[in-house]
This record gives sequence, C-alpha cells and structure tokens, in this order.
Amino acid sequence: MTRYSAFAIVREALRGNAGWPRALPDAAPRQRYRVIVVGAGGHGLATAYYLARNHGIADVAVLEKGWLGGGNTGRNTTIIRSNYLRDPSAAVYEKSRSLYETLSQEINFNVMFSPRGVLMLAQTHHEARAFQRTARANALQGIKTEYVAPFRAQELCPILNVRGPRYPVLGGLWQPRGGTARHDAVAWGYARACAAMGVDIVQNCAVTGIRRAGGKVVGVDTAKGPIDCDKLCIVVAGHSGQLAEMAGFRLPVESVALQALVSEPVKPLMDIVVMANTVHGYLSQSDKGEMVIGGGADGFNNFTQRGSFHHIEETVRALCETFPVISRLKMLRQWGGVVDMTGDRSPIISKTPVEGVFINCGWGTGGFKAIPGSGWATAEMVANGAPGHLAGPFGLDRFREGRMIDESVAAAVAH
Amino acid sequence: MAEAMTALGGAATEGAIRVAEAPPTGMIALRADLSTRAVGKAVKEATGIALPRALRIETAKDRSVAWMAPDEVLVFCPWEKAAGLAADLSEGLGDTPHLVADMSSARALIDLSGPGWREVLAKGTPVDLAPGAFGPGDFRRTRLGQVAVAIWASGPERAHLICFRSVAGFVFDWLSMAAARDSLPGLWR
Amino acid sequence: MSTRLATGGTRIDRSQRLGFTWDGQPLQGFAGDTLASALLANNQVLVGRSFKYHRPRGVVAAGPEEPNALVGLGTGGSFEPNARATTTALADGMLVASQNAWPGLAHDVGVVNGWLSRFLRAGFYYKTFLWPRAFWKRLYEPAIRRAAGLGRAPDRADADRYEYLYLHADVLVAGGGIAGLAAAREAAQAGLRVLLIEQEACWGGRAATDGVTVDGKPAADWVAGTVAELQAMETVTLRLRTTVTGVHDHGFVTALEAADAGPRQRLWRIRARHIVAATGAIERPLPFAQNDRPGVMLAGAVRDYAVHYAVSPGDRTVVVTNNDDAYRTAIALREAGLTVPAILDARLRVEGALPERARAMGIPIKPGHAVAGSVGRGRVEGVAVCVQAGEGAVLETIPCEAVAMSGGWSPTVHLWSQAGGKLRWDAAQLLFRPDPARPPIGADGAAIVTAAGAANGVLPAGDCLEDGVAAGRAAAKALGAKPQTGKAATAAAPEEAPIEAVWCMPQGAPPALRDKIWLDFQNDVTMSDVALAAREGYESVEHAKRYTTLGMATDQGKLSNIGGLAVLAEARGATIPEIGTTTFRPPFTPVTLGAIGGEARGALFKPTRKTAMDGWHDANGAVWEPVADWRRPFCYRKPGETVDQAVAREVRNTRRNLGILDASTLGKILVTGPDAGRFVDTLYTNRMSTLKPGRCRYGLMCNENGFLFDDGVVARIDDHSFLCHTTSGGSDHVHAWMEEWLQTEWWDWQVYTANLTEQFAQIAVVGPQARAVLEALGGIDLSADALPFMGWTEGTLAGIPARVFRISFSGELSFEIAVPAAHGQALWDRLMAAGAAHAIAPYGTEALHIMRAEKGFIMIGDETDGTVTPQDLGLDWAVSKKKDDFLGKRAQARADLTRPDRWRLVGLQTLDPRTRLPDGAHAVDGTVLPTGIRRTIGRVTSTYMSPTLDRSIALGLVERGPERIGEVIRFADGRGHIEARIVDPVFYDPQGERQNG
Amino acid sequence: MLQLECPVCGVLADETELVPGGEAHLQRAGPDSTDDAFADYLFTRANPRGVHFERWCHVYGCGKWFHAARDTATLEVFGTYSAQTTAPPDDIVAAIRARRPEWEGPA
Repeated sequence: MTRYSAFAIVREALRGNAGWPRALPDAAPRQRYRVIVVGAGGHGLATAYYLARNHGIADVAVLEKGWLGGGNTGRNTTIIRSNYLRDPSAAVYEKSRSLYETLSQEINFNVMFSPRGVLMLAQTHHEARAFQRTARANALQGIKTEYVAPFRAQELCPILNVRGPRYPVLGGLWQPRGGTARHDAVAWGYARACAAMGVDIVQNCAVTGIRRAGGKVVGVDTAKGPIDCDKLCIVVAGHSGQLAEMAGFRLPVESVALQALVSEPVKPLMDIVVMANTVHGYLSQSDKGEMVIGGGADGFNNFTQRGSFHHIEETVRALCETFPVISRLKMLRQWGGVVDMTGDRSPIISKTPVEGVFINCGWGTGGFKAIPGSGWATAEMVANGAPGHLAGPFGLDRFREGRMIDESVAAAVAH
Repeated sequence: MAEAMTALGGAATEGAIRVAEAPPTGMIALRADLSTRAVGKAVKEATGIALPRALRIETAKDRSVAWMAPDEVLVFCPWEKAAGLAADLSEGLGDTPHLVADMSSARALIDLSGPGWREVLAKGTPVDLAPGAFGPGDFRRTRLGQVAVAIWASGPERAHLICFRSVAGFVFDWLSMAAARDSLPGLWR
Repeated sequence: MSTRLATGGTRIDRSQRLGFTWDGQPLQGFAGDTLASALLANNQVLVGRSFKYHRPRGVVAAGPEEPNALVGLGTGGSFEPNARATTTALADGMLVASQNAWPGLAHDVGVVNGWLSRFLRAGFYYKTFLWPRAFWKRLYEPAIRRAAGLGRAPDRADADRYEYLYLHADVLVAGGGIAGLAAAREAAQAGLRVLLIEQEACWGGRAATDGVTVDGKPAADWVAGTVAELQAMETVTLRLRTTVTGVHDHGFVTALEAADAGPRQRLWRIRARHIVAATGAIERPLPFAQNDRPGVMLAGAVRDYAVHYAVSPGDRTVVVTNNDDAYRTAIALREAGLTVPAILDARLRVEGALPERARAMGIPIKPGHAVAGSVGRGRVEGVAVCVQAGEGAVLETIPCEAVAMSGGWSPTVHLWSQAGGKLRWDAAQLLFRPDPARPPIGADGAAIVTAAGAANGVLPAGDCLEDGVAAGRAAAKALGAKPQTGKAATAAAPEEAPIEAVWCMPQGAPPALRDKIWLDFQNDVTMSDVALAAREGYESVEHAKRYTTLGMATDQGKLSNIGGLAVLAEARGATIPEIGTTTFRPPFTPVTLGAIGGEARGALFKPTRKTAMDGWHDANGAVWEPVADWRRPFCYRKPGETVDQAVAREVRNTRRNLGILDASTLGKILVTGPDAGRFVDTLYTNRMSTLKPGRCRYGLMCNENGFLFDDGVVARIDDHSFLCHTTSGGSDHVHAWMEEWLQTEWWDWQVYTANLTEQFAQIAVVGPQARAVLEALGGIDLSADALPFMGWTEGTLAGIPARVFRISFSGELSFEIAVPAAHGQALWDRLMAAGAAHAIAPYGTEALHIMRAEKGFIMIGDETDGTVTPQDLGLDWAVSKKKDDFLGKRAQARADLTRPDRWRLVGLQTLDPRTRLPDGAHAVDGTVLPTGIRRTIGRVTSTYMSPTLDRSIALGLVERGPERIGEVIRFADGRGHIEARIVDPVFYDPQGERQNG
Repeated sequence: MLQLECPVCGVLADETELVPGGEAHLQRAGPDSTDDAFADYLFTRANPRGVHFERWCHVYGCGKWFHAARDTATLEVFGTYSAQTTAPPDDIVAAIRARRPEWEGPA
C-alpha cells in the first residue's frame, strides 16, 4: 500500500499519476472467517478495523450488499459532536469524537475532520434550561462545552439572526471541538486501512440467510455463496430488522426516512455548525461551499430513501428565518436515508438471543458522529463475547427493564 | 351583560378579495352518533335542519349545521340564541349519549368575498378548490398554512373560514398577504 | 467575435432595447433575450471561471444544462448568486456580475490551480494535508474553502416574498414541446383536467429550430394552433416559465414559477393522478482536448442562439459531430449568412438528407475526422484537426471563432427517475431511455409517469409528436377516460443516419490529451480523473462520482453523466449499461430556498396563539415568553424596573395583597358519557370516579412507559361529566391522547370529549384579598362554606356567566374563574377596577413558577423530563394502589422503575442563603465511573431566589433523597462546589393554612 | 408525500393533513403481563420491508384514527380501513394477496 503524503502526490504527479495503486479493496470471500461483519458502512468497517487493530482479530470479512459506504454513511450531514446529556451517550460519543481527532493520521487517509465547533441554539426558556443542564453534565463527563449568551452566539456565527421575532436566540450550547468530517472519506479510509491489515471487504455480496446450529450461529448464505463463521456482527442500520429476522429474533427498531439537502456552493459564509432544534434545522457549510442542511425524520416506516417534501419545507423555512441571508441561495440536491429508530432513540450495541450473533444498530439520526466510538465498543464486545463499559448500557435488556437512555429531555413545555 | 368581543374585533381588509371577520356568531358543538335516528330527529327539531351529509353544510334561515365527523356537527346560529339552542339540543337528545358544548367563543369566523377566494385559499390548503371540485354547500376541515381551519363555500363568490380563536390574528395576517392585490395566480376563469 | 445579426431572431423584439451592466460595463439587449444571448450578442464570450482550476469558461448551452454561465444578479437584498444566464430572462437595468474570479474575470489569480493541475488530480486532498494535524483546520481547509464556492451569498435578508400554490390535475404534462402539446391535447380531449407546464418563455421546444413540419406546414403553425385550442378549454391550465423540479411520491409534484406579479417565485405543490414527462433531451459535448475553451458550444445551442436570438457565435464556426443533427446547425449558420469552414464528422460514412443539404450549400464535410484540440488564448481561435481513428496527429489547424460540437442527445429522464422509474440502454441511439417495463408507480401500484417524445428516447421529430399523442392517450386510459382514436397530426423532418459512439476524440488519445479532455466543465473533471478513480478502486459509479466530484456541480451532471460512465466502462472493460447510472435526485434545476420556505416568514413564520387578554398584557408592559405555541407574560415590567425586580414585586404583592393571572392557556377538556368515570380512572394514576359533583381533585397522567407527562385539576361537573385541566403545553396533546385511546383501544366505551380550551378565558385571582375583590363584583356566594377549598361553583359574576374553581397553585387563597373568551377582557377589566382598592397587580409565569416552587409543587417540564415517575416526585399518594389498571401502571412495575436508589424529589437549601444553585447543577459524590465520568447523585430541577423567604430555594432529584433529609451534599460548579442541605420540598406555609384565607 | 383515503370521512387526504401512528393491531399488554410481553408491546415492531399495517389519524380533518395497509418499500397503498378492528379485514388481505402473491400474511 502506497503511503499517502504530499511527497507521494508530487512523485506520482511527475509520473503522470499512473502509479497510484488500488485504494478501495474488493476481495472475493473465503470459505470461513472467525468474524463476519454484515454491512460495510462506517460502523461495520470501523468494527472490523478495531477488531484487527485493538484485538488482533484480522480473520474478518465485511460483507456489503451494495457499494461500501453507500448507506447512511454517505448520506448524512457529517456533524460530529458529543454534547449529550446522559452519561452512557456522552461516553460513547466523546470516545468517538476524540478518535476522530487523530483518525486521518492513524489510517493515513484524510477524512478532513474539522473541529469548527458546534453551536446548539436555545430558543425557548425550557431549552435554555435544558442546555445549561447539559453543559453542567458535560463538565462532569470531561466534555468541553459551554453555555453561551446570545451575543457570543452572534460572534460565533455572524449570519445568525438572534432577534428572530418568533424564536429569539436566548443562548446556546457550544462545543468548540465538535465539527464535521468528509463522510465518504471515513468509509473509504477505514476500508483501506482494514484491507491493509488483512480484513476482506466484499462488495455486492448480500446476505440472504443466517445459518445456526443448536442456537448458535455457524455461518451465512450470501449472493456469493455460503460462508462459515464463529461470530456474526450485524451492522446494517435501517435494514437491521430484515437481518434480525433471518437470525430469528425481532428488534425494538423502526426504519424511517431522514432527509438532507445542499445548496449551490457559495464563498465562505459560516465557519461553524449550527443546530436549531426548536425549529428542526441544522446548517453547516461544506469545504466545497455548499450549505449542508438536515431536518426532521418521517413519522412512518419507509425504506425508499425518499422522504416527504413537507419536512424539507419546514426545515428550510426555519433556517431562512434563523439565517436570513441564505433565502436567495438555491437547493441543488435533496436526498434521503433510511434510519433505524429505537424505542428511546438511543442506539443498540448488544448481544442477541442467538449465541455468537451481535448487533449494532438504532443510531437513528446521529450515526455518523459515532462511527469510531461505535466501532471501538462493538469490536470490544465481539472480541470478548460480552460488552465492555462503553457498550454495556446500550444492551437490548434495557427495554425490558425500562432503563431508557432518553436524550429528548421532554421537548414538551408545560405551565 | 358585557358585549361579546370577537377574536379580531371585526377586522377587515380589501385586496384581491375582501377579508372580514364576521360579527359574533353562535357556534355549538354536538357530539353523538349521527347514524342514529334520535340524533337526526333532535337536530331537526332544535334547528329545523336535517343532518348534513359528510363534508357538507346545510342552512335554513339564520342557522346552519356543518358535518364535522361521523359523531360531530357544528351548529351555527345567532350569537344570542346559542345558549338556548344548546340547551334545546341537549334536552332533545335526552338519554342518547351525547356531548353538547357552546363553542361560540372558541372559534373565529372569517368571511371571504370575491371571485378570487379559491385562489387565495389555494395558496395554503391541500384541498382541491377547483370550481368543479368544491362548491356551495361544501364544508371541509383541513389546514391553511400551518393551522387547522374549516372552509365553507357558501356561494360562487363567497366563502367562510373557521379557525380557533387563539390563531385568528395569524390567519387574518396570512389571508391579508395571500389576498394582496395582483398576487393571484390566475388559475380559474 | 460573437455578435448580433442584422436580421432574424424569432424570440427577440428589436423594438424594445433593454440596458444592463456586466461587471460594471453597460450593455444592451432586446426584450426576449436571455441573459446568455444578450452577453453573446455583446461579444462576451468569457463569462465565468471553473470551480477548481479557475479556467476561463464561456457559454456552452442554451438551457438549464448550462454549467458555465453562472453569474451574480442584482444587489443588496435582491442579490442572487449562481444565476444561470441561459435560463434568466433579460430585464432592463439588470446588474450582472461575474463570479469566482479575483481580482477580475480576465485576470484571475486562481488560475495557478490550473498550472498545478497535475498535482491536484481527483481525490488528491484525501492523500495529503495529513500533517501537522492542527494545520488542516487552521491552514489547509481555509485555503480550500476560499478557493471553492462559486458566487458570494447576499449580505442581507431577502427583499422579496414567496408563496405556495396547491393544484390538482388528472394529467400533468411537463414540457411544452410538440410531444407535450400533443399529449396534453389528447388527455384534454378525453375530458380530463390537464396542467401543461413549460420551463421556457414560449411553446414548441426544438421543433421550430429543427425544421420540423406538421401536416406539411411549419411546426410553429401547429404549435400556435394547438396552444390556442388548449387555452380555449376550461379544463386545461397552461403555464410558461415554470419548471417541474421534482416528482415525489403518490403523484406529488413540485414546480417553480417565475411569477410576473406578487411574489418573486411561486412553488407549485401539485397532486397529479398521472404525469407525462415530455421534457425533451439534452445534447452531449464531445470529448476532445481543450473542449472547455470559451467559444466551444453545443451545436444545438449555437443553432438556438442563431435562430431564436439572431446571435452569431462568430464569422467562422467549425462543426464537429458524430451524428446528423449537428448538420442542422451548420445549415442554420449558413442560412444566417455565416461561414462553416468545415464539418468534422467522426463517422467514416456520411450520407443522408442533412449531410446532402450541407454539401449542396457548399459546406466542406470531413468524414472520419476529429478535433485534436481547440487552440486560442482565452477563447477559441481555431481547431487542430486529426483523424478519429488515430492518436491525435494534427493534420491542419482551421481558424475559427467558434466550435459547435454534438456528441448526440440524452433524454431528460430526471422526472422519470426521481420517482423511481428505471432506465434501459438503447445501443442503437447510444442513450439511456425510460424502461416502460419498470415505471415509477403510484399509490395503486400502477405506472404514474409516462415518458413522451425525446424524453422517452424518441428523438426523430416525426415520431416525437406521434409518441406524445400515444402518451396522452395512454395517460387517459390509465385514468379510465376514453381517449380519441384514429390518426392525429403527423410531423416530418429529414431522415437521420445512425449516430456512432465517440467516447474519446480521437479514439486513441494519449494521456497527455486525456488530461485535457473535460467531462465536467464546472468541477474540472477530466477523462484522466475518472480513469484514475477507477484504477484506485472507486469503480462503482457512485464511488467515482463522489471521488472525482463528476456530476456534482450545479448542473448536476446534465452534460457530463454519460461521458463519465463511458470512461468508467472502458476502464473496467465493461459496457455502459453494466456500469449503470447514479441516482437522479430532485430538484431538476436548483430551487430558491426562500421559495421552499413559502410565505412563512417574519410574522407568518409560525402561528403565535394569543389569549383574549393578550392586547391588554401587551399594552401593560408584558415581557413575553413562548409557552408551546402560546405567548404568555413572563412578567409585567414597570418603567425603571428590571425583569428580576418586576418578578419579585409580583410575588410579594400576590402573597401580601392581590395578584391576577391570565390562566387561559391551561387546557380544559370536557369528558362526558356513561363510561366517563371508568375512562378518567384509566387516564389518571389516581381514582377520579369517586369525585363528587362540585368537587375538584389534582391528577397525574403517565404514558404507557410509566413516566409522568401531564398534570392538572379535574372537576366533576355532573354524574356523567368531568372537566380535565391540563398544562398549557399539554392541552392539544392530552385531548389527542384521550381520543386516541377512545378510538383505537376502548371504542366500545360510551365517552365523548371536547377540547374547551379556546372557549374559555380563565383568570386566577390570588392572594389574601381574593375573596374581597370577587365579592365586590358580586353575583356568586364565594364564602368558605359556600365554596370550600377544592370545590367549584357556577353562576353570574359581574353579569358574566362564570365558573369559579377554588384551587391554588400558589398556596394563597385563590379562585380561578372561567368565562366565555368573548367576555374575558371584560371580566379582567372589572377585576382590575374592583381590585384597585386592594392593590391588585397582574403577575406572569415566572412569579407563578416561584410561588409554586416555594410550595414544593412540581412543574411538568421542570421536575419532569420524560424519565420521571410520580413516585420519584413523592406523589405516591396520587397513584392508586387499588385500581387494577391505569395507563403506566404496568410499566412502573419494571425493574428500573422500582430501583430503591432512584433519584427522588427533595428541597435543597444552599448553606449560604444568598447563593442560588445554578440551573441544571448536578450533585456529585466524589467517585468516578469506569468511563472516567464523575458520578452524579442528583440534579437541580428548579432553582430561584425566593422573594417571600428572602433566600435561595431549589427543588431537585437526589438519589434516595427523601431518606437523606438534613444531609448536606455538594453540587459541582466550575472547578468548585456549592454545598446544599437536603430539606422537605415545601418551603413555605407547610401547614397549608394560607389557602384558606 | 403520501396521500391516503380516510375511510371515515372519505377524503383523499394529503400527508400534511395526517399524523402517522406506527404499527397497527398491537395487543395492549396489561398489568398482569410478563416483562417480555410488555416490552414487546411497547417497543418491539415488525418493521417489515414490504406489507405493513399501520395507524394514521386524520387530524386536520375529521379527527379520526384509521388503519392503512401499505408497502414500505414501494409506498403502494393496498387499502385503508377502520381503526376499530383487531386484525386486517378480509377485503384488505385479499387486495394484498392480489398484488403480493408471495406475501406470507399478517404477522
């Protein structure tokens, strides 16, 4: 594998760029593996990567039904933050964020992690109190965030209209080391790094069945024939339900469409990421100059990767009100992803009723930011056969015990 | 007793059409199983109007009965007659399970006059308002922009909009904008 | 140079001159011009700079596929970046500025990127900028961001407004060319409601420029006749300058109208039962070296500019092609009196009507020839000629001012594909066309889109009209209507010989040439870039697109798509259909964000719910607070007062004298019927059915997950009826919650509900003087015997029919009076007048909060957050042990909800009474979790400075709290701690004597 | 943007007039249910990629709940029917079978 560097760029350029070797792997599957990971999205690839890197388990195949990174990894708004309220969430998302800090160097692939800072606007008194609570929780969780006043929010994002007639900005939760990364690059970089350690990544290889013997998994049937394995890890987001059914169990998960859109590119307009939860809109600017916009999810089960247009309208309306200068920019492209929502909107990293089968799903609308931490925690669980303290709280058992990990903090106001 | 204050105090505006809040109007909600004879009878006796079909409103003299749901009608009458009429309805229904509530203050009634009313409302409601699709006597609960409303076509050039009192100001502003001069799309000749 | 011809121009009106400025330079055009035709008429060939290498760019196309002619329009609040000159109608006084060039369009420092291009190949940034780590954000990225982008954003709010328009149609026809017109006509004649939408300013599409005849007459005549016929039909709506931007699910279609009056743009939200996509086709560039040089244009566009706008691209135009259609351009130019030095036709055998005609006009045709490269400084000055079969050896260089290229046409399948329709490869015509076997489907599972004409892959003009007729009839049939049968009009155009594949020109072009063959003009993607991507394993079409950014520019690959696929196919030794296409996503052309937002801006952004007394509050110093969709006075500020001072004053005055609160926003839901008691017993955690008429009881509602979500006082009206009060935020939700259970679970129960919230204005009269002021109004006996605590009565108060509830959320003597909202202001006025003698003063939500906290009453949303149970809040007394079921009961029996160490409600008193515990502060026990997180044992839920007790007070949830009364715990605050003692949550009047007055 | 016919008032309602309510025909688990049965009732969902029975409420209309049989992958609607049912009615099942012969039937 050619080591990427400025020097390599010059060297290859002088040779007419004819010497670049294959970067994206596509192996033919072997007869058996110690671990099979289903799904070559960010989470699946990261799981395989840390299995090899942290646990010395490289006898791994990652099976992808389409092209790697083609699911939600390549369809999200690339926001990375860890300013969560509940300890279990904070732990895994901050682990993830801190891994992002050095990921480019570690896997020798520039994922363009850009700690430009994430600002969540408080636009009601209730939200203001909730964010102060979060900021104080973060302080105890070792996560650097602060609750900022409106004038500071304005400083951080000059195009912000803090005096909106309907929802003035009362303050904000600011995470200076939150930011964005290049979503495709995260999948590509992990894939390239996995291959370098001997992990097989097999594209266009849909899993059609899960073979069990005596309540234990022994292998899978795929579009490219049967493959044996000791352990199976399902990391397929919106399609978890279908895979779980093959393995013979059901999940507390529903798949819905989540939409995003980008504007035409413009010269630098805002440097940070702003999230306005009260009005359901997120906004950041990509390195290309496009305004990247994310909004609310559909309320009904949907596998089409096409969402309902009225969500786009609500989001765009809210953002034009919050950032008046974007009103005359134009939407260039809109798309949707299939996200998997759990009963408490928090993820599942868990063993399953089937011995040897593990599952990682339920990241809902927040999966991209979690990729490294999720992979880290899942690899640990798969390698040891039991979740560690990062994955522990996210087990399926919580739904039976009523141990919700609820980050919504009762959006509804009273009095 | 103090005189009744409507939500908008009778506000009005002239644009591509005329938008004006109606004077205080009696509105009574009746919930009961409309499919039972007893209910139809009670309504007929109290109002002089037979139960309307789904999505319709029937009018006689100073009263109208609008179909809201299979178990609900909204009765319009002169403001001062509302209390009495509500009592009559409840009495007429006797033991038949029902709910009668004087809602005269709960809603605002806005009159739209001018041939352009369809195009004004078409800027905000998913209802098919083409002349052939929605005509006099039609009564449809839906949304206008972001709020719940009911649209009542009372004539080719006249319609009424019913919305909750607390959002009447918003709806009036919305209508004023949508009915701005020279802003009609020119759909229906 | 490009200029305006003395005569001709079917779309311009030479009698109307329009002045506009281009980068400050005053220019003139005619009414009917597009901005692009006007610029070309003024010899403005250089119109922009490319995205990555900042190479000079000129107009290539004449429609929405234009990748280069993007400009800044207008100024201030009317400024629009990235406006497409080819689809912008010229207007008088238009201010037009070039983009992405500094200091100027002609001399742009960004061109250095171009000189470095070989170091900046596809994906280079993934491979470098890795060290030092901090430099990415601080140095590399800012540089990249500055270079990127195209236009600049406006610097102020949008000066215009937008609106929606909802429309329903049986058949929506997208595209007003001859196919679309024919389809609309057939559908309309079948008696259907038809909506015909065309993006351009006039009907007929390419028919006029392509020399089509219909029934022997010029196409223009048939077009005019058909349009007139359609306009005469009541059931038909026609619209020009409106673009169908997206076909969504269940026949939902968005279209953007450039409105003439009123709003700037109108977003049409169409529901169509069937859609005919007659959106035509888009011409493909030819892949030869320096095909991006200004002056190189699509042959069809050159023809459009000459015929429609009388624009000459230059005296000498070389035509290069692999098909017959481009000959029309040569002929048109010749007929306009211009020179065509040569037609370079990559095909060896050139025959057929059009070439014959060109020959007859004396235009030199060079079969088997190709372009080795365009030459010129800044703009085309000539083309180097080679043979297509070779590797680019230059035979001669032909001087010229323009090159008209045609690589064939691709059907505009966007609408078909957006909605989920699949494509098939037509090997004869070398194009992807809609596969009728795999159409987009509607709610009924049947095809909902029919493609027609060129969009359907039917390119020859004659068949095109016929296909439109067929599509219109098919649509009618699909909707169960009776279409006409028999012969429709027939169009004719010269026969065309087959196209030949040219995916690289010349076919053997060496890397040195391929480095300069542009596929994506705006994003600077060359053949070499795509080949490199494939070699590096980015061979899936989506990978290649994302790695090279091919097709991700503002034209969304309308020109580059097929070319890129061909390169991938070659690199992988596969066929184009094996590679497949990327997904087509809406919108077809970019849509203004403001238009998507619609009318909802400023005051109309979101409804604000107002009570009957809203105007009075506003006129009397209310500081507003949004509560759900309502606005409520947070407090009433007097001149010179701070908010905190006002709040403290309101609290003290209410406790000492008399306060008055607008409580109208509280939910009021009537529940009535034989099974009403059973129903409220199921909704509330405590028993309500035992309540006597005339009495009130406080109740809690939990969701099925066992967590508290709303609370309020329930009044028993009569045997069959309960009036349930909810929180302000909760009224709609609770009413919907009730209806949901009644309709979907217990539909056999005889219960009716009605949300009376809006019917009543509710006023709380609170404080020692409360009874006195009400007695002054007179009408109802409110003595303690007549109306004991937690009782209600009704009658006429000050001449207004009223219901009076003796309930207290402040701990003071308190009456809540409900009157019809129409009389709310009247009652308020009377109370203010009568109360003057008792120092009456209104108070807002903050005073309300403080007084309830002083009494240890919980507030939904403060003490609760969706994970708190009644038991956590010490409200066990309000949770029935006897009832065998209520919503939430089962959930509260689960392991985690019965943990003995759950956080429970307590009062908190800082050891220093002047120190207020901060909002959201957490209590710590000094231990650390395995995750490195400091363990918390509680948190503050409400915290205030109590004006009544003149010290800080707080409520909080603490692990095993009630068992630890008296204990001092530490709350983290920055680096330090604040110590607070755990106390009983009731800080004030623990015996509850004051509410008895 | 879906369009569903409200079986109660007959209106062909726009998605913006409706509110989705998740999987239909869930059996409420009462106070005497096991932890597992209760967790299933509250959280476990069929979430099929294909035929789905679901609840909708015509909130901006007659205000009534109803059920819909819909394909979550194609968005085809097989029919809408009364919410006062504990299983899909025969005509709906028949309509589904007609278009989805391979369908295994209500879960």
